[in-house]
Amino acid sequence: MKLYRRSLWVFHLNSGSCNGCDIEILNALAPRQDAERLGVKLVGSPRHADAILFTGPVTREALPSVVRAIQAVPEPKIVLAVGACACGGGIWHDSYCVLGGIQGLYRVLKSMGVAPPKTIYVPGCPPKPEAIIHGIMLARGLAGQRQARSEYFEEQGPAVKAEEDLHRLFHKCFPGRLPPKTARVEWGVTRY
Amino acid sequence: MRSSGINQVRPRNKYELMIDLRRFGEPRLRGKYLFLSRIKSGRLRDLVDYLHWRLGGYYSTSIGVDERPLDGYFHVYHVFVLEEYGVYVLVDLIADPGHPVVESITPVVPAANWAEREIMDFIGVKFRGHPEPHRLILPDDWPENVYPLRKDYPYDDKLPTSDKIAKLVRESSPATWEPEAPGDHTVIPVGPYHPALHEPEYFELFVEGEKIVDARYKGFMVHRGIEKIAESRLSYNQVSFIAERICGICGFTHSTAYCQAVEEAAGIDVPERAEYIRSILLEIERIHSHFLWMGVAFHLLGYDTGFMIMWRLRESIMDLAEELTGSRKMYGANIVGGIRDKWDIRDDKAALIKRMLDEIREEYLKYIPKIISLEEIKKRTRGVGVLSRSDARKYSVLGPHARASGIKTDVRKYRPYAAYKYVNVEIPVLDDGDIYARMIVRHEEILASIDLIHRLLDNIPKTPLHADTSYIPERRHGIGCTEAPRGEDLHFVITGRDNKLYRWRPRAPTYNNLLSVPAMLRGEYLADAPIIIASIDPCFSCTDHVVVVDLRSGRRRPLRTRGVVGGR
Amino acid sequence: MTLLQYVFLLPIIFLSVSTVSTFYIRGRTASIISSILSLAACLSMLFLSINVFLYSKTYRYDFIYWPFPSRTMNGFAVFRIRIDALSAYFIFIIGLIGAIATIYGLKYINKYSTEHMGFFSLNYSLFILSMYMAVIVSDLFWFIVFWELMTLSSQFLVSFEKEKKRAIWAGYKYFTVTKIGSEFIIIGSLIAVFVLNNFNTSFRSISINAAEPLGFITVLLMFIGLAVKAAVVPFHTWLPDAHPEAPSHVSALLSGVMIKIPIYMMIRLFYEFTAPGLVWGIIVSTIGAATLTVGTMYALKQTDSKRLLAYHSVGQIGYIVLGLGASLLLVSLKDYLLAGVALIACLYHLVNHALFKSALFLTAGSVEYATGLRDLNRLGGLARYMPYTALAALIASLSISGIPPFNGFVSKWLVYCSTFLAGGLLLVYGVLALFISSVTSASFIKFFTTMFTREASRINASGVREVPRSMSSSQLVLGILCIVFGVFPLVPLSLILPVLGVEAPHIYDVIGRSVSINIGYIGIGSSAHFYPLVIAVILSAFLPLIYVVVVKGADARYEPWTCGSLVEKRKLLYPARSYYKDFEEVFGEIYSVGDYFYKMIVGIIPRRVYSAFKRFVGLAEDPVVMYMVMLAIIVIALLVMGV
Amino acid sequence: MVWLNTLYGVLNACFILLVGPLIDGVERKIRARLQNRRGPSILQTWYDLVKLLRKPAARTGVPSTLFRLSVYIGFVNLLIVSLFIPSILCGGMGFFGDLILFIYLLSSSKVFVLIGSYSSGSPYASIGSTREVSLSMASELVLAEIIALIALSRSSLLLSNVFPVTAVLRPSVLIGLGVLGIIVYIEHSRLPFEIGEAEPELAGGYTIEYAGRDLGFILWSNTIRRTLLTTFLIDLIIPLDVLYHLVIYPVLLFSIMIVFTAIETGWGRLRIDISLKYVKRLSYVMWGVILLALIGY
Amino acid sequence: MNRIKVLLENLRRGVVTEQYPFKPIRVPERLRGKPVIDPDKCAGCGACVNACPPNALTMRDDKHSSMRFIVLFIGRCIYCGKCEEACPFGAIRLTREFELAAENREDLYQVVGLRLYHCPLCGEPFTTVRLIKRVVEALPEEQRAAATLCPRCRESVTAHYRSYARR
Repeated sequence: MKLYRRSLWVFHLNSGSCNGCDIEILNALAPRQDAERLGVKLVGSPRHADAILFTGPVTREALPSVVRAIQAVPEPKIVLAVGACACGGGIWHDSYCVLGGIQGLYRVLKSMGVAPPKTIYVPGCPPKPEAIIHGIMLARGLAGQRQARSEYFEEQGPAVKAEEDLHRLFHKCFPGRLPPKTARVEWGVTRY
Repeated sequence: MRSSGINQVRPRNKYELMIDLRRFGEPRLRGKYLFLSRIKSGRLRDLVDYLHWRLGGYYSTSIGVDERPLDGYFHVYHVFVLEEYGVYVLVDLIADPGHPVVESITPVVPAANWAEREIMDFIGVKFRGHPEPHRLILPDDWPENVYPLRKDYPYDDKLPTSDKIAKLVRESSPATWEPEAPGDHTVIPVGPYHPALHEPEYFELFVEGEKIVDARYKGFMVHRGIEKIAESRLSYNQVSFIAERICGICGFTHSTAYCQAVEEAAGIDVPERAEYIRSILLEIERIHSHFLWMGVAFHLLGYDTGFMIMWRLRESIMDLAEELTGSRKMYGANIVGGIRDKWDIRDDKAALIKRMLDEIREEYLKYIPKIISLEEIKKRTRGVGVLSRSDARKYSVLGPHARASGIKTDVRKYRPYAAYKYVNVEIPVLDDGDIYARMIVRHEEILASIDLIHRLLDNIPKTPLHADTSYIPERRHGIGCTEAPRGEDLHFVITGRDNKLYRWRPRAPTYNNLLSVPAMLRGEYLADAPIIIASIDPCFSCTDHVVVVDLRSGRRRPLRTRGVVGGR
Repeated sequence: MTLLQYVFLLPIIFLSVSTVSTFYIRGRTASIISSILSLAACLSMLFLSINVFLYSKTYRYDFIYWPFPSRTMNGFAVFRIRIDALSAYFIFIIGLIGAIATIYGLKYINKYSTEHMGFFSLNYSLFILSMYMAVIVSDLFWFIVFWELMTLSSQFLVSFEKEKKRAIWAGYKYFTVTKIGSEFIIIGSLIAVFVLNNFNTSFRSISINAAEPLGFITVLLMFIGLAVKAAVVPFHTWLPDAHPEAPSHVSALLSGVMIKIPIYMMIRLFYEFTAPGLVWGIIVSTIGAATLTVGTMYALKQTDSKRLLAYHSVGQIGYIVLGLGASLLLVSLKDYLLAGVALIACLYHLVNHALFKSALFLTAGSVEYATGLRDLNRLGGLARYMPYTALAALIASLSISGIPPFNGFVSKWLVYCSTFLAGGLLLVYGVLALFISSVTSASFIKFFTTMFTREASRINASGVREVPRSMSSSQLVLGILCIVFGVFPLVPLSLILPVLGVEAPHIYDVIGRSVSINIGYIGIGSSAHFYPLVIAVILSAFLPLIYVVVVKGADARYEPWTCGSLVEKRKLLYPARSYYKDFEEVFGEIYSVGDYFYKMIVGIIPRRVYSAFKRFVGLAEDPVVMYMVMLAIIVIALLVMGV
Repeated sequence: MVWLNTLYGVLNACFILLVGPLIDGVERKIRARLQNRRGPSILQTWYDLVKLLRKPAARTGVPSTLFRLSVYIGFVNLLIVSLFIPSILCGGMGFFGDLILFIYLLSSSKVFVLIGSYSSGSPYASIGSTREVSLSMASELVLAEIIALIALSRSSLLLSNVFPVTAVLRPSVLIGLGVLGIIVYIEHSRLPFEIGEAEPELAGGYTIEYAGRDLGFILWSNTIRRTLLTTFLIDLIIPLDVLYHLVIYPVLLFSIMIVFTAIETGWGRLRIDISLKYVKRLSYVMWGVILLALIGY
Repeated sequence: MNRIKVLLENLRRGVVTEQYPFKPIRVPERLRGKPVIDPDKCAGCGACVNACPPNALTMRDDKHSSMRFIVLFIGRCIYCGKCEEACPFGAIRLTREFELAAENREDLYQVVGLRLYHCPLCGEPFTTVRLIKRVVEALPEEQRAAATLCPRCRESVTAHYRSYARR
């Protein structure tokens, strides 16, 4: 956002996190990684805030207060989902009383008719203060994104050829007579 | 209720204790655990009274287990710690699934109030005679007879978030004519997102002018269903990672306690080098946590320079941790049976630790004596938020909070675990119980920890890093206790089949200290509320599953602290 | 010329007609008649006073009613009326506030039940008549008669709501305390007339030499009598009980005008009857400083809206008396310019106080009219339902706390100019006055914010509606007057300077020569051009900017932020009682001293008198008997003096 | 002559408007350096202000127009003060009695902002504003005593007459200046007395409900108020002529601000009742000084 | 007096802040950063999927396009290093990279798609071609043929022959 290139005031919103990430946010303000030199200041009231540092996997109990807090921040706002719990729900992403991070929250917001704000994901458990600062600079458009989706698909040709060799190898050893099909045996190892 | 008349001579050791307990039920002794099952009808409360009040043991916690797949019953274990005999007494009550009702022990031991209500929430066992049989932890709109910790309940079953929550957010109560009730003070919500508290806990302060008339702690859920996930999806070693993420500050204490519990249950003896490394990392974490607390305390007193100094020192501790374990906070070194291979502390690392610790101590001693003697720090902390020794015992507070009020409790000294067996630990104890005393206790503990690490590093033995944990027997009970930076941390484990736990329950120290906060807040200035709340160094993600009653829906009566805490 | 000459009779005619008529008519019609007639009287008073100022005329009329000349009686035989600049100034105040209060009262009175309405309207017009007569008569004896009449009628106005126990008790207390006060005046005037001026009671002839002991005693007695009525510190306890109980437009008149009449007499006493001396300057300014401190500090603690305003009346009277005392002191020190400034400050604050205090009482009354509540702890969020009342209350609150563009500031500024430069004792009083002005602003922040802002209110706000048009318009007129008097000091100063000429000619010569007519240009030796107008111009220059920035910016509406907790709104209200608790604890010495005096003096004396009075309760209840007793006293006094 | 003075006044006002946030930036830099941090750039406060002024504001509270209007009226009051206080240029729209108007406008700008914050309805804003009003009442007593002392020693209420009060070197005047220094420190709401806006306790105190443009104007008027108070202190010391004002005034202004910041980083926050007691002790000192001055020293 | 000593001490200590976004910072060699799957080494065996506590690594067999997708979602990863220990081929490794901020969720994924191997007898796709190739190469000569079958077919085939042997 151009408006926040020089100064960004940040509000810390903890929706049930283990406060590992909350301490790293404060570390970003500590002398070693002084965020104030980049114009970042932690403010106490959401009215003063431009961006929300969102941590925690949004537990069911915290939902009303979280929704009320997000609505309390005035409009041109950015949400930084800090930490594994916020980005993807962390270890307890599929627990019965957790909404699974920021995506779960946005589903509730959509059902309430509120448009989800612009979001930056900062993974890490807990993310280093430098990673948080990199996220903030990315949000303000001052730093490039070092992370990209990478996909690798094995070429079909050699794989199919290798499969035929193996089939030929098998047919070479066990020619012709094939045993009748037996009942399907359920293997014990559960796999999720 | 005291059972009088049994003027029998006190049992001298655990074997005599076992024989003595035969009058209440069938005792079975295995190592440090004395199981008491098939309690004679009507003798439960006498037993609890005998254990808790007469033998000088103290009630630790209660655990509800759904053992229907094993023996077709719900089990409720009440855990009593008898340090004198060095034994954990587990009172095992059985409730049949058809009509799950068990007699409550809260009238005798008020501290059991919450643990029993948690069992009601999660297992569905009703407690006859319980003073406040209301829901404790589960959110407001949780359906009535759905009990998450039962085996038949799928762990990832997502209940739809009812529109009630959306209404809760939008609803603004109309201004209704209500005459001003006498007790009608202004309510100042030191709420979930108050800048003084970086965790979502929630205190309601009743204020008259600038003075706090009354304070009420309303449970704010950081409940993430850890126990259910551990039972259903994670294997033994994976649970130690979720244990570490119960709390971002004292994570390693939790994973160590968990691993010790499983090792106790399975009878694995951990090689000495692993125990030494565990103790070293525990002490590093204690220093880190105390530095953090000091910084936050100075910030709340308005002295930001102190906050910056403390957190600058803390950075070097976190760099040290990063060198040793690869991550600033989540060390991830623990697996059942010892330490993971890559986390070994070889000689170059030992030299690095010593050098860094000396640097930190020298710099720390340059600042702290001056800061503590500052005039306005003294004026804002001396005599503020006082917790007398009798109150401390009444609310059974733990850790530095108790040591500042004159109670000598420390798991490292009185029930040594890991490498504390081989090293003696001296603990600072003060009597005047105000915030200043807590600050001094934590200051002393930092220095004591630094010496402790030096001594541990000097005589670290050369043994393999972890024991063989291929076979873990089924259905064994185990209790692991450690001294977290905030107090005694207790994990109860029942081992299960197929490399998975059957039941796991962590109990964190903060929920004992938490009870004393409303008592300390009463009568103080509003400006001192944040520093008083922070003085017990609350870590609410630790207490996620045992957290106090929520007031919002009429159904749940507000927790009147006076009512709950009789007890020791 | 002939008809104009008798215009001063007009108000008397109107008011006496309405008094007589309401003897017979009962109920709603009586109140309407008396309101219309007193409105007409007030307007004619206004016309009269403006007549005096513009054409600098003085009316003089002697009415002889006792034909037989006798040595002792010649003083009493003549009923002298003389309207000069000073009395015209007070007539202006009575007329202005009387008119507005009567307009306000038209609709306001319907709130009350009609069974005592006749008696109320009778007293109402009698009250205004007695004030008017007290001011224009230039005869000491007749002044006392109308003074008593004023006290009597206002007592019945105060205890109008018969069913409220407090109102009756307040009425009794008010009457007993002021009755004792008027005893002092009677004795003082007797000595003055008989001993010093051989039976000549006309103002012009009285001259008391304050140096000799007997003269000093008479002045002292007269001063004490006046001080009791002006609610000065040691005798102020009746005001905070009496004014809140009266209906709002009456209490506006009471604190706006009635407690000014003693100031009128004090000015006459100190400037005409005796030469302003150093001793009296010190005494009066000390009492003024004490009044403003005690009055305002106690006002800080109140949580009842009208009681808070009453205590502030005591405080503001302190400013006026301080101004008067300072002028006396400075005249005796021959520093005529500063003395002039002090006197102007006293008179200017007089009219200002009349304006904003009656505006405040009227707004408090309309809040009570709409919600029936006076307790600040439970009020809140009324600005949404009563915008005009809120605007008037805001303007009045800001002007009483002396915020620059409003009128309170100019008169306080004049007080400071005179006291700070005088040095010595006055400097200390000036410091106290400046500090107390910030205490006033703090307590009026509490008054305004608890009543009109902060939505989380505890009252059933849904049923509240804006007060009828006549009531809200009268409040707004007062508000506008506050602004006009603040931004253009020329208007009131042109009223005050003729007074200076009449009362203190030697001060006027000094003031007149060194400073042009609009005193705003007081520039002792430098090209000063302080002019509240300058500030107003600057403010108005920025108003378009403010309009563009504020009103235009249509922004989303938010709920107040309660840290995300779901506390119900009603519990969030920060009640009035806990506003300045810390400040009261730290600056608590004043209260402890006050409590001691309160317990010692006030507790004992009124209880004893009250019990005595209770014994005659049957008697006192019946109005006819009261008048008989009054006439008897007067006749006896006449006989004694006559013979 | 009048037009020249008005021109000087306007130039003075512009100087104070521009230099206010700059000084705040310098302060933040020094506070960071004292806490081993690199600290933001000098213009950081300007960047914040520009960002805030471009953001839309939030309407809340019952008379939401009053809630928002009071901020701007408070700002304009301070602007008026800067017109007649000689800062960079030694002239200004002075007039008789503006010494008192100076005190009144400072306190009235605070009154307006506090009325606005009260009307926002949040309990934090109410408590923050109550503390702010109590503290300003107490410090106003001491300010009144200082004004009396100045008026007594220079026997005039006109700023241009009064200003180089050091021309009259008397012990009472010197002590008065010392006490004025302390009171200016308190009126800056510096740390031991920064109670109205206590960040950790009241989440922003009386500014909790303001957002965007309103918050920008509040912060701006805070910086201007600080500069004005320091200018008043400096003008009492240096004589009123061009050279002094053009050269020595800015240097003195920045040095005083730096000294204040250094003191501020060393302090924690006092509670409201402790600070009120402290200010009351200060007022007793001033009563003694006035007595001293009255006697003749 | 102590106040001033503390400030002087701070001044003597000087500035500690690092120029992070403008100059890179020192990263310890043991730092557990972002896990990266090396596509060539990965055989799609799923051992890491089993070992990952927060289910950051998930496996999806797409029968239609007969491809097996190993999906690594960095957002949910807790950087514990269990997958690195579990992988038999050392395909997944924790790098020392920690600047992982991303604007949209898609950038946090790493997908490795491997071709599924169909059992010669019943034609059921049960594992990846690469894995079978590596297993077959590792086995001695005579057992290789049996390894190419899906577990069900292999079991019925061996049972069939074993009955012959007994007979």
